[in-house]
Amino acid sequence: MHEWYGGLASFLLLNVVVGLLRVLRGPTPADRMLAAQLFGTTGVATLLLLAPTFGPALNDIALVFALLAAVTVIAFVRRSWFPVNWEGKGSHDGD
Amino acid sequence: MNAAVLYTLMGVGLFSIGLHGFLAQPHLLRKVLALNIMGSGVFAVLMATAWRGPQLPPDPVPHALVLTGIVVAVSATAFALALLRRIHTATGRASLPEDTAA
Amino acid sequence: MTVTEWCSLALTTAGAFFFFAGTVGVLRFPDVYTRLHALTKADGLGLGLIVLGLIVRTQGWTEVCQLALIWILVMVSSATACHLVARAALGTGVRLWRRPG
Amino acid sequence: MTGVGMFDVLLAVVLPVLAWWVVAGPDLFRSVVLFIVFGLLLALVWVRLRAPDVALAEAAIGAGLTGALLLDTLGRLRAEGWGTGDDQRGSDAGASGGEHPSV
Repeated sequence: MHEWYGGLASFLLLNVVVGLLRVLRGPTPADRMLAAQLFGTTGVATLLLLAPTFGPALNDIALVFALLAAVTVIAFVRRSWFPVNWEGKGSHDGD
Repeated sequence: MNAAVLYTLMGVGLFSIGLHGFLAQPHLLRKVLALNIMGSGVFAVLMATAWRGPQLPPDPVPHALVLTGIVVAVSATAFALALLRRIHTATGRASLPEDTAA
Repeated sequence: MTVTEWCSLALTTAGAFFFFAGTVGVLRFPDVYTRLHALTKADGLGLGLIVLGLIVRTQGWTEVCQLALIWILVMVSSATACHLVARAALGTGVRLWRRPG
Repeated sequence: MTGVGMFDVLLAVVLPVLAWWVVAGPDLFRSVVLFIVFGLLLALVWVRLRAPDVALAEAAIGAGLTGALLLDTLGRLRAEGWGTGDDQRGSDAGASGGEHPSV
């Protein structure tokens, strides 16, 4: 039973490793950030699946992971991404 | 090969990569990233020494050291980033004069 | 193995499958907006199924509440983050993908 | 989980590769995002070494707070200009150091 959960956790980790390709390729910063957010959620799932083996403390770490993803994405959108014209096209009226 | 050996090797690798980046990259933000990676390598080695097999609980002293180290690393990073901003507003570039002369 | 264990196995495996589908979607879809769509499926459904699969095998109510709380928090933060990213992408002029031809 | 499993090998191989991309990649924004992912996976290493307290600290401040600080600094640098104003493609072209395109 615990072995099966561990196997699923390894599978999710493999998903993260393959998903790194999207961070590497881009093309816009939003794509990279998006992939990072997916990794955050996958990390939450991995921790929850490891919790039966390593103890219930992992649930708390999963909670922190969930918060982390939100904080990072909001820091990205509010502080780090400016209205640059991507792909040379005219921008919308953005607020 | 047990987990301690594996993660010690990984920590040594991380430290080497971070050291290389710290010395070779001129951009200061990248130097900060490389410094953090060096620190992570040291933490990994420390945590691997604390590992005493799957049956025994690990040694708590290196855990306390690493916990302190993480906090110190974050503070040092914040300070370094503040200095980086100051350098950038003062000189208009984000690298040190020694590196830009080359 | 008991019935609850089989249920837990099936639900967690289905959740892992949705994470796989989300990763494939993020890798293969053509622009930011479609990738957001794939991402939210993995967030909501994949994590929901895994949480459900782990709730089935818990003993106490506190753990059930904790797991449900994690899921709700991830749902809320993922919805917020996706909305912010999509709006910022639209505002900075990332074009919508159209089927070529 | 006794001995060394696939989980360990995957982590121990991916983390140095990730570190190399952070240190030597062409795009600064990409390096920062990869660093956040690096912190995330490092927290999984601490979990696997049975140190949930350290993993908690790493996830909260090692990856989360540092990532937010780095993104903020990156945005500030870009707002002030990279030096030559060669920033038409956002982080892709101008991110490697403004006046120093050889980075």
